[in-house]
Amino acid sequence: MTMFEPQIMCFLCKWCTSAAADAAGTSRMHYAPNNVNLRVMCSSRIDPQHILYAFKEGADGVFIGGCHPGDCHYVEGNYKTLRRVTLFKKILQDLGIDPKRLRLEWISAAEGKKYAETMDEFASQIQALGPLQLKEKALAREVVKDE
Amino acid sequence: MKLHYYPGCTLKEKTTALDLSTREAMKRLDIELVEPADWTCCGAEYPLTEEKIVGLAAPIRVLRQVHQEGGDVVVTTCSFCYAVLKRANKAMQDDPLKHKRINAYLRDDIKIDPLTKERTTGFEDYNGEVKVLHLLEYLRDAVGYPKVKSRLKRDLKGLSIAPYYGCRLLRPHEEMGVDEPDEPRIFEEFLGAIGCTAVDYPFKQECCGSYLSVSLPAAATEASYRILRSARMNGARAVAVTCPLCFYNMDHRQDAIKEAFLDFPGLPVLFFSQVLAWALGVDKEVLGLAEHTVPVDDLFIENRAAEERT
Amino acid sequence: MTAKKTDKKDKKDKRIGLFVCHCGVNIAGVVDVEKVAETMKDYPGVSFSANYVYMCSDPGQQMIIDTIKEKHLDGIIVAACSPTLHEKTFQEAARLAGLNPYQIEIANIREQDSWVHTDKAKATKKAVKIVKSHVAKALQNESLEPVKVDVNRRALIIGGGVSGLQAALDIADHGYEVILVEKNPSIGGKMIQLSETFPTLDCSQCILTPKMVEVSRHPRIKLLTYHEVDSVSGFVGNFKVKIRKKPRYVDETLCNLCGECEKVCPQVVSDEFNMGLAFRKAIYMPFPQAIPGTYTLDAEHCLGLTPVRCGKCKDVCDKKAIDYDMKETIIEEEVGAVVVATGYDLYTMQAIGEYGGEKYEDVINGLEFERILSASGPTGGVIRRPSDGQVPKSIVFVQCTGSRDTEKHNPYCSKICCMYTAKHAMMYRHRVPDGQATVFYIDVRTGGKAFDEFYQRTIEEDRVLYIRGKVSKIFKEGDKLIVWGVDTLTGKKVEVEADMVVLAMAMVKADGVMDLLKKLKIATDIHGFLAEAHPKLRPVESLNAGFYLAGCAHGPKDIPEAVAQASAAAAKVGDLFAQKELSHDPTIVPVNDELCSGCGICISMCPYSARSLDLERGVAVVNEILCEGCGACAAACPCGAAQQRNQTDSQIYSMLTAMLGE
Amino acid sequence: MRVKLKSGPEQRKFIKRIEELSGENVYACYQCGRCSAGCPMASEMDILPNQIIRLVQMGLEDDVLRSKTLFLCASCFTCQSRCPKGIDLARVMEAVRHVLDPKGKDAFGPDEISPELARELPQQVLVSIFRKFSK
Repeated sequence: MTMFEPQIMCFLCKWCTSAAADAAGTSRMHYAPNNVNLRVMCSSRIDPQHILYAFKEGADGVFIGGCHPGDCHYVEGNYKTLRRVTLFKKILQDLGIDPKRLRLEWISAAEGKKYAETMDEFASQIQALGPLQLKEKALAREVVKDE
Repeated sequence: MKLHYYPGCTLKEKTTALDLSTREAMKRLDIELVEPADWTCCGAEYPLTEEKIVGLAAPIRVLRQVHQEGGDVVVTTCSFCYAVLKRANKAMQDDPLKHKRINAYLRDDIKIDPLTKERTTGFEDYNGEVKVLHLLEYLRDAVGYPKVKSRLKRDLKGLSIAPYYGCRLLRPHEEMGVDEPDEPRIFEEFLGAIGCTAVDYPFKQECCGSYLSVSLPAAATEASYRILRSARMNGARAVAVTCPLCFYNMDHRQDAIKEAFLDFPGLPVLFFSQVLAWALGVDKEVLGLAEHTVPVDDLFIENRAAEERT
Repeated sequence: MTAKKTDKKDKKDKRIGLFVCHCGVNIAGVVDVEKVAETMKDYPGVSFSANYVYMCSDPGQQMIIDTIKEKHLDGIIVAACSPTLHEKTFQEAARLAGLNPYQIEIANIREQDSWVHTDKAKATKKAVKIVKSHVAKALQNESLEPVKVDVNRRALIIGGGVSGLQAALDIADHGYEVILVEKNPSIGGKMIQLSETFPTLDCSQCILTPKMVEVSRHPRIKLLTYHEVDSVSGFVGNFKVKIRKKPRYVDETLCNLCGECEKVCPQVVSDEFNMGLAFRKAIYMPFPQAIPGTYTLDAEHCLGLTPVRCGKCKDVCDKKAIDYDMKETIIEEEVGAVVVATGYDLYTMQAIGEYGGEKYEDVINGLEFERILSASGPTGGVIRRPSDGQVPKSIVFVQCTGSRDTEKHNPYCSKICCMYTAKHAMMYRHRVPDGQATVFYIDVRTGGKAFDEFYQRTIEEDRVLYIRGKVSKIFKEGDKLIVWGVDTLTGKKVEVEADMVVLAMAMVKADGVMDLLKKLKIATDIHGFLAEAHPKLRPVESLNAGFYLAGCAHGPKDIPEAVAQASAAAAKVGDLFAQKELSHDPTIVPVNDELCSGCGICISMCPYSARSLDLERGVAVVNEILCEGCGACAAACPCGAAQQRNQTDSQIYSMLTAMLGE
Repeated sequence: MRVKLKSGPEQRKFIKRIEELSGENVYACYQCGRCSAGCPMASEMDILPNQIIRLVQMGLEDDVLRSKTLFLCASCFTCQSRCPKGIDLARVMEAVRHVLDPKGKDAFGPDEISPELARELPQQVLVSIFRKFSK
């Protein structure tokens, strides 16, 4: 039996966390290759619908990376993200998707190490949770059926 | 009209002057003071640690009784009672844990009807419904100074009195909220409204030594001396207080003060309610003047204006 | 002003080219680049797929250019290093081949793939996913042109203190026109009220008046004193300003400062310049070096602006400069940038009742003491206390008055009080050698050039007693002020008798300008000081494009800092004005009128006030110059009417499908 | 003698207890001393009010518990009303009194008041002082 390899969808803000992902690369820090990244200008660009869609399309975990509070390139976008994610975790719970499958972290451009460690940690967390079950996916599909 | 009034233990036993003069004064303002049935001591100290909250049971029991009797306001004169009742009441409004625990204690309280001796129990929760006001606050906010002025019978013009706030009336400001803790005006405005001259002096909200009066009398003597001296230096003929303990420290202790501080010639101490009652025309016999250590007779003269002129 | 969109092809017809870079072994050592190129060959939309050892090299770029031309590509993906490194390079190459730079996508398969993974198969698989997602995006990319707008190369400076003056001079010296608006009768601000300045003790007036004169004579500076900015509308590069001219009742071009009017004026009022420690007439000159040099009639205190009531000043004015019929007028100006240098106020002493500042004449604030120290002040520089004019034999200075108090006053450090208190104590000891100077402090902060040496000198040479503790109460007993404090170093509660007390009051926002700031929609912090666009990297720009910050309006600072910030703001204005036209990234978030319900949610999301509601049409509208393209509104829009250009929801969904869908 | 500061959980235990009981953040104090400057009883104290907080911050439990200051606080709240950091020091004092050995001697008990004095004193002061200073 092959080990379950989770798929992790990462939404990274251009200014901090994507830069941190680059920094991890520059420093050749190795981490599990379970993630794929989508770079946005600001974490506040991420609509909860995007997260749900990622789950629907097969992501077992969704990661959002933004700038530390107070450091947002767009003043306070990360606070908006925090509010949305906090609320959305409750909704995920109601949808039967474990809210632990969604993770928000503040990782600055200087924190390549934190990025690499977080990727490993999140991958093993999701691995422990197991694949997002079809039933869960079906639920998610229902919610975004018109997409 | 009827108004709930919580005298507190000291006023019933030792400091009847404050109680009597308050009742007489309020009668002149057409207000009959009613005590809540079956009241107990408030506990004198508001419990300051999170674990000693059982001390809230007594004051809340009193307030619940007022609420059950249909009262929405209770007035006090003693600053200690005022502080405990007001802070306990606020805790019932703001602190869900205290609310829960105290109501749990008091739910099984037993009430005995004084006539039928019937026992009832199973009380409803008290949620801080009653408004706790100091009489000074009640006069300012509910009665209003214009009404007080319209009832004045004696002219106190030229009588310089130093208002003494002490500690409990004003602080902690966040909970008491009567007036600014460092530049209070309520007492001055009250004295002004009844025709006196309020003396401004820097010690009006300094501590008189409070309960250290018992454990460390010398400290209370010195603290009280500083207040009296400052009031005198600024031209006061007397100090007016609201609290029986301040009164004790500044009046009953005055022999000790004079002994310890030879430069101090003495200064009368009055209750604010005595001055109010006098201004409203109450006879001086019912003001409890005999309770004073420092003679105050000189201050209660019928034709004060004429007297001052000579 | 809108972005030009060209060659809008349906995504089905788009021809995408893929170039996979080996980066030597950097990528190829882990990712099987040939396999990636091979796999992608038949991927929908991909018309060309190749790999090359160094895409960023000249031959690599040439290959891109040639292929775009040969294969008539509508978009390209370069799978290589992070876009922060070579996005511009490849955009330029594409541009040379005639392709719009917004049709270029960089797939990062180095920093975010080959460098961080070791498993070749997995890394290759991941590279394919990354590339696929960019193809999905590229198919829907629009060609965009930067948004362009003209710049009006004139600057408005609000505030004529040292910061405003410096900014005005710098911008004017860059060769641009400046309009300087000051609400008081003269420029000079707070600095002109100061006596000596720390740590060099040079006279404040002596160093500031030359600047004031220079401003008044500069051919490119239009000086408007006794004027107030009423409103600013428009956007960066194109502001319209309304300025209210307050009637001075004296024609400044005629007044020759003979002073006869002042002599006959019967109205004596408190003198603001001297902090109420002296008097002036209702017709007055704020101080002898005032600029412009003219009298001003203060209508509030004048007996009545009619000869029937008084008219004495008008009678004696030979130049016929006094005109009681002057009216308030509104002037309109057009500018491209605004420097806000509106200064600060001192925290009111009334707020701290226990210090008696309102009650006792001899409890004064630092600025009042500056006037007492000043040679041009009410006492001619002799230190005398306000109540009876006696020379105080003991002065207590109280630092942190109203500062660093999270509970009742201001939580922040006012920054300059440590230094000016040291200066006050030193000046006092110099002028009253037998006087006792006592300073109560919590911490002494002397982080500035030659600051600590100055502070040490105050203690060592001028023998000022510093007591570490905060004062609890100040009151009067007889003739003396009694200060109750503590020395936390010895654990002694102390009492000091003083003839005068100087309170180092906190610096706070200038109340008089808060309405203006609100009208200008300039962001402020929770204390009412101007907020900078970024605390580290954009410290002199406002969040609102085209507004720049200078001086204490932005927060407590000393003179050199205020001047440095003013010069920095001026340099930033210069940057703006040096551009032929403003160009702005077009990847903003426009509104689709047909979908917009006018709910206004996007407006509340925007930190730049770029969005507003068109009430007539009931839809949101976007100022494309102000929009920075963060996308917060797009995520919040319930109708999908707000879509970020080249990062639409549809593009994001396609990318997700491409990456995750097996 | 040099005082050796405790470290780790041991050091935090006392502070934690005081903070739990008082509901105040002891570390908010930046030692300006304003409480001591205005305290009406400070002249009688062996350790000033601000120093009590300092000792709590440092975890020097014994020094705090030994101090006479605990029984000189009149709970007049002058310190509370002026503290720039909003700490209610009267609560901290009460919390420290609370952690004193429950089996120890009363700091001030009923035996110390003569019957004559008891007759003269207002009731409130007796209730007050026993609530504050006895177990």
